[in-house]
Amino acid sequence: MAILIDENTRVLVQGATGSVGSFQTQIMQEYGTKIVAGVTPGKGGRKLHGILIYDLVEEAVQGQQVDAVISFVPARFAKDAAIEVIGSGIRLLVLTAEGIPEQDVLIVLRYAAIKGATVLGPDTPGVISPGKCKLGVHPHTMFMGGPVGIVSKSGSLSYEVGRVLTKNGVGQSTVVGIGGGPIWGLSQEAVLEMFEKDPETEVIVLLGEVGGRQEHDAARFISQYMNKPVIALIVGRTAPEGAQMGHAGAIIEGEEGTAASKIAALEKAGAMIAKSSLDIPELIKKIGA
Amino acid sequence: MAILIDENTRVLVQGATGSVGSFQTQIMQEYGTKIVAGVTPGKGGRKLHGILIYDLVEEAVQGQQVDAVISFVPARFAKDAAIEVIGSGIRLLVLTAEGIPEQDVLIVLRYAAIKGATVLGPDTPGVISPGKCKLGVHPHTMFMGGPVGIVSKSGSLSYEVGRVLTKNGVGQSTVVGIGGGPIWGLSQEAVLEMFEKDPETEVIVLLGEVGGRQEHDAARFISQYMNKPVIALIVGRTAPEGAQMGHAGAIIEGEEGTAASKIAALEKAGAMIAKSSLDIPELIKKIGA
Amino acid sequence: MRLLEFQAKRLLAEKGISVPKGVLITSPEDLQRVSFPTVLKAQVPVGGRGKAGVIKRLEQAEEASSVVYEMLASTVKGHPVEALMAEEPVEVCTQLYVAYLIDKQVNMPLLMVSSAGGIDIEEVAKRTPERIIKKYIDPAVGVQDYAIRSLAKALEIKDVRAFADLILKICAIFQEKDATLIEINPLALPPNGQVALDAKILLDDKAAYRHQELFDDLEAEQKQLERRTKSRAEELSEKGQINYVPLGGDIGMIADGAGTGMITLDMIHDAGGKPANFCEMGGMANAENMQRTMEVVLSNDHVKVLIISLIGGLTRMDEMAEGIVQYLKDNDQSVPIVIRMCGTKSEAGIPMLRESGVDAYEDLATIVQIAVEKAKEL
Amino acid sequence: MRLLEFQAKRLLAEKGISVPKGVLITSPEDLQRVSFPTVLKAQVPVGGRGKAGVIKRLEQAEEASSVVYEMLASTVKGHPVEALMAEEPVEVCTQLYVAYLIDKQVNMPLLMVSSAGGIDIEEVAKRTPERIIKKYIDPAVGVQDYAIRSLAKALEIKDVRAFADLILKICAIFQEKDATLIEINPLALPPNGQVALDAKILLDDKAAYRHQELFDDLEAEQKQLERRTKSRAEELSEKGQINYVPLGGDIGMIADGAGTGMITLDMIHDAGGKPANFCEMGGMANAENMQRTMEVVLSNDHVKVLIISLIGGLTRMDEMAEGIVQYLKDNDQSVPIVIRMCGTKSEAGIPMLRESGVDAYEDLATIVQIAVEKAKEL
Repeated sequence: MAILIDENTRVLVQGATGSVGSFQTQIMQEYGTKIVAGVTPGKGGRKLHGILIYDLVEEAVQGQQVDAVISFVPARFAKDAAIEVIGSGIRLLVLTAEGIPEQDVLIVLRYAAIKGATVLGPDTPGVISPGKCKLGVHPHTMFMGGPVGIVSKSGSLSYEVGRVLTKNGVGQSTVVGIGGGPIWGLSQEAVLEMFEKDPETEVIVLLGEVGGRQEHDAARFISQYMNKPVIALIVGRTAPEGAQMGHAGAIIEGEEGTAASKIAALEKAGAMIAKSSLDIPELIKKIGA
Repeated sequence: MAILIDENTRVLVQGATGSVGSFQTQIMQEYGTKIVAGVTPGKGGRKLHGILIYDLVEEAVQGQQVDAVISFVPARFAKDAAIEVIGSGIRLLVLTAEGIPEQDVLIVLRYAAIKGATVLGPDTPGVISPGKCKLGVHPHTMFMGGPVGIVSKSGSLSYEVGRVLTKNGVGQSTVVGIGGGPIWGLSQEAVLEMFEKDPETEVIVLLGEVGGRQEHDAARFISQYMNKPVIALIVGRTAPEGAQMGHAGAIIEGEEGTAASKIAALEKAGAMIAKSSLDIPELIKKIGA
Repeated sequence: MRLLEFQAKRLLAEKGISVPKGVLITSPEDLQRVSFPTVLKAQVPVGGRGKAGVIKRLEQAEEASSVVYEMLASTVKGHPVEALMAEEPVEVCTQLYVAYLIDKQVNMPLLMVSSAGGIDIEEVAKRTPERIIKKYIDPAVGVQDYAIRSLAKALEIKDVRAFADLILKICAIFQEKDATLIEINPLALPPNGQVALDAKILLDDKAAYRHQELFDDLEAEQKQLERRTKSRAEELSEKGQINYVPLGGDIGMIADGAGTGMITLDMIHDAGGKPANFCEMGGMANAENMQRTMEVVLSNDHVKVLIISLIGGLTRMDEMAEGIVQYLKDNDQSVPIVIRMCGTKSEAGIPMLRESGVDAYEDLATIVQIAVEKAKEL
Repeated sequence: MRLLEFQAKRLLAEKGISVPKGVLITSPEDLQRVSFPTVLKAQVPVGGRGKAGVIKRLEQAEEASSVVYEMLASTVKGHPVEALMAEEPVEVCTQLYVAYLIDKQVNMPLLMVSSAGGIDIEEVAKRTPERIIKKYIDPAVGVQDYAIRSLAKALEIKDVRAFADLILKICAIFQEKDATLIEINPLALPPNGQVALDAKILLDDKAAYRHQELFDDLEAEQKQLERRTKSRAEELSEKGQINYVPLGGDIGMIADGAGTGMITLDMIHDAGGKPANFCEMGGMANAENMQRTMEVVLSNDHVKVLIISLIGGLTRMDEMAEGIVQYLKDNDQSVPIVIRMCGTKSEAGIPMLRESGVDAYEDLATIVQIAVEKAKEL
């Protein structure tokens, strides 16, 4: 399998009946994702794109296997919904909501750690394993199967890179958006570790941005534990110091937050540095993957 | 090794400088228990019976291995002290205090579960592996090494039985007091499982009492999973219904709480039933252990 | 500590949970403040009041006085009725059962509800356990909205917000006051909104120090309603200093542990004797407490022989011996005392006893036999 | 939301944490309520005020008026000083640093203290990190006494009870108000007891709905102290509807994601162009918001070309196209617009654009090149 998901992953959609949830559910289904049920409190018993909607997760998991949940539940209700998923024993939760209060996110992540569940996000586009399974909102025509693993804070940046790779005939094993932050469930480092172990992944593209310290952790991991080649692109190189560019994670935090320090650390760790998405296909060809 | 502890177990005493803690520390040392440090807030730097006292557990574990803690901390401060131990990564905590508020006990046990620590108690005399290690307050001259594992709610009842066995030349592998309840960390069932796996234990003596439902869980476990012979003694047979006899655990709770229902369940599960401690040596001889 | 119904309802009302309007009645004069129809409910700390006939609806004031007299003269399961609540009747459509408690098998707080609330809930639990719905609340994250929605759905509750509000308030009281049980049974549903018709609350005595004022007030209130004076044993028991249970026989019993105490009773019984009491000193065992305990047990005139069954672990036998010797010195004592002493510091304790002329045995079976024989002789 | 110093101290004081007595000064007249000596402190939402010279001790009333005038006319790191606090001086023996925050590397709340409090704490952290002491607080059990005792010991604090009380209060404020940072630096120690001499509090905007009144009041207060009117872009940014950062160049930029926005800026820069702004619509991207965003970005007269860089995932390109078309219909627009559109529903969006005469490209490099060339031409 690819990392996190594959063609057998059985998916529950939480918040399936809202306008975004409903639209994305249909697209995921069309892509081939095995969506087995939906949950929206108060809408139990309805059908949506042929799947049954339940009021509660405990009802949806009764009598059927559920491997992963993608949640389109709005930020205000996201904590309760996430704890409901984790408490039910499901092992993977993709949390798309943006704007969940930070203390809520902390509690969700602590509970996930206690119960051994993996949370992707919040504020994530999700994860796609091209041709196998899509658990997210990606514009999937920009992706195709192949040997490159992508991990990105930014959803849109992963689309940019996927698009360029695919146009150049380079496919992807799994594309993971860890989310816009400022708090992350699965980290860049954790995803790198999965890719390192994944037999279907030969090269990893790490997409970072100005702000936060994750890229430094990633650099440490690369230098200490990784054998597979890593190509890194850090955007926001030209952002003025102190500017907050979108993701809350992109606040400049001391020296470790600057793009320059991240690029330096990753380069020192042995990663190849791309200046823009356009450089990446060529770098991959150089590696010979 | 025996279960839970053995001759190599390195022990920290929490609340070591109080009158009970100090007295019992000395006795445990004399017995041969490897006591490596003590902790009492505000008393850091002193020495007691040759061991160094620290203010904090984090100081005591620095630079030395600690396998287990026995806590003589009074009930009011027991929760904080227990969380301190569990948070420091120590895997076994013997909680002797009686009268810890129930919600405090719940939090301690939940945290222990999260961190993978084992809590014996509260309100427990501890555990003794005769001739190897004593992590408790047992009158140890009543015990000697041998093939019988004892698990008991009541400390004093385990002494009664140990005394009779030893007098009859039958030794014990490990004697575990799970505590007076009404809330227990390690359960009878969990201790039975350990004894079943322990090569040094050939027969198990289960000492229960009126009240609570643990003995029914134990009976289910015996009938489903145990190959070793179990002898059960349930005291409080002659207690009038509704009377609370000491341990809060000994409140009659519906039909499952009565001694009669427990005896019936254990007998059905294949345990031999003793009417008093005096019967036990003979039952063991019958088994031929 | 078990609260009386009106105390429990007051705790609920303070948090904003609806309860019927009520007046506390300790004499027929209090009826002046009551409007009719009304429901009179005996305030005793036991269940089964409906079946015991101490909950009565009165339509008018006329016969009220004599009913109050009668109820105040009655006794329920050994508890004399000292006070009544006169409550406004509430129209009941549906009766729910709602409880929050600690489940000691899994060591988690538990929300437990049923749509079959009312006096038969125990029967429901036995015969149709599927009608009792449970939700464990992980203390690591607390009670969550989805758990409440799940219960509301099972109960077919329309106004989920109001129900959630109620549940969150119950959980808050539970935590803030160190309760071990909060039970509302029945909880009446609309047209009257949610009203707690009856309530049972147990507070954790072990946490009393965190709520001293509340505990003191509740206890004072309960005492004031009890005309009967308590025995010394009951008082000491309530303070947690000894654990004394009267049993009606003639052999007094003191133990330094619950287990050893219970096996001693079983052995007395098996040998044909009749225990006068169960009494253990638990973790509080010291010389002073031993003295006080002997005082209490021997204040029972029916006691012909006293067994003291000691097997020291945490308890020190030198301290026990000191207490026994001191008691014998201070009291002109005629009841024969049979002592078993072994364990921690018994090598010091036994000589102390011998020095003051008291014998001590090591074997439990021996003292039980001696005591039972003596009791038969006397 | 970053609170001004006096707002932060008010939150602390409401919980019972000691702060110096102070008077808010917005004009020299307010000095009448001030007793001397006093310490004047500019109320601006940035650090480094001491070094910027906007914290001044005044011994007497004489020169006070002119100092106040001067300070109110000054600007700190781009923030005009609109208000001062005049505080009673506090005798300082020891200055501690105390902070409670969310550590986003380990996803746990963190208590962080140092005995080297004061304006140089960042230097301390850099040069002698061992002087910064950290304790993670597991949300599953909350802050425990032993953690506080550990910190108190490291700080050589004598009155551990008072320190524990302070820490527990800070943690309570943090949780109750959805703070993301509470920092007291310095915390002055006896002889004056513990006094929070300076305080910084960040509240979580994402949790504003849980504390609407508090947030509204704090915001109104901050607005009242700002004479300068805000731009439309700032207003929309504050409401979280767009994320707009002015950058001073001449190429306007709108993106539907932060990452795609940043790479667009980097590419403009690498191609020799100068971005006028960063602007992304985030999760709020819909037709209406696109219209409003174009309005904001184009209200900057320096913009010669506008790049719209769209790569729809969650964002739907049909909705984006609708917004762009509507904007062009409603406005007499002369600035050339270069659009990149691909992704979700672009098969619907691109024809909509073409229909109203706007071209759309698929390639980011292409539009960057076109825009940079156009900007140079114009």
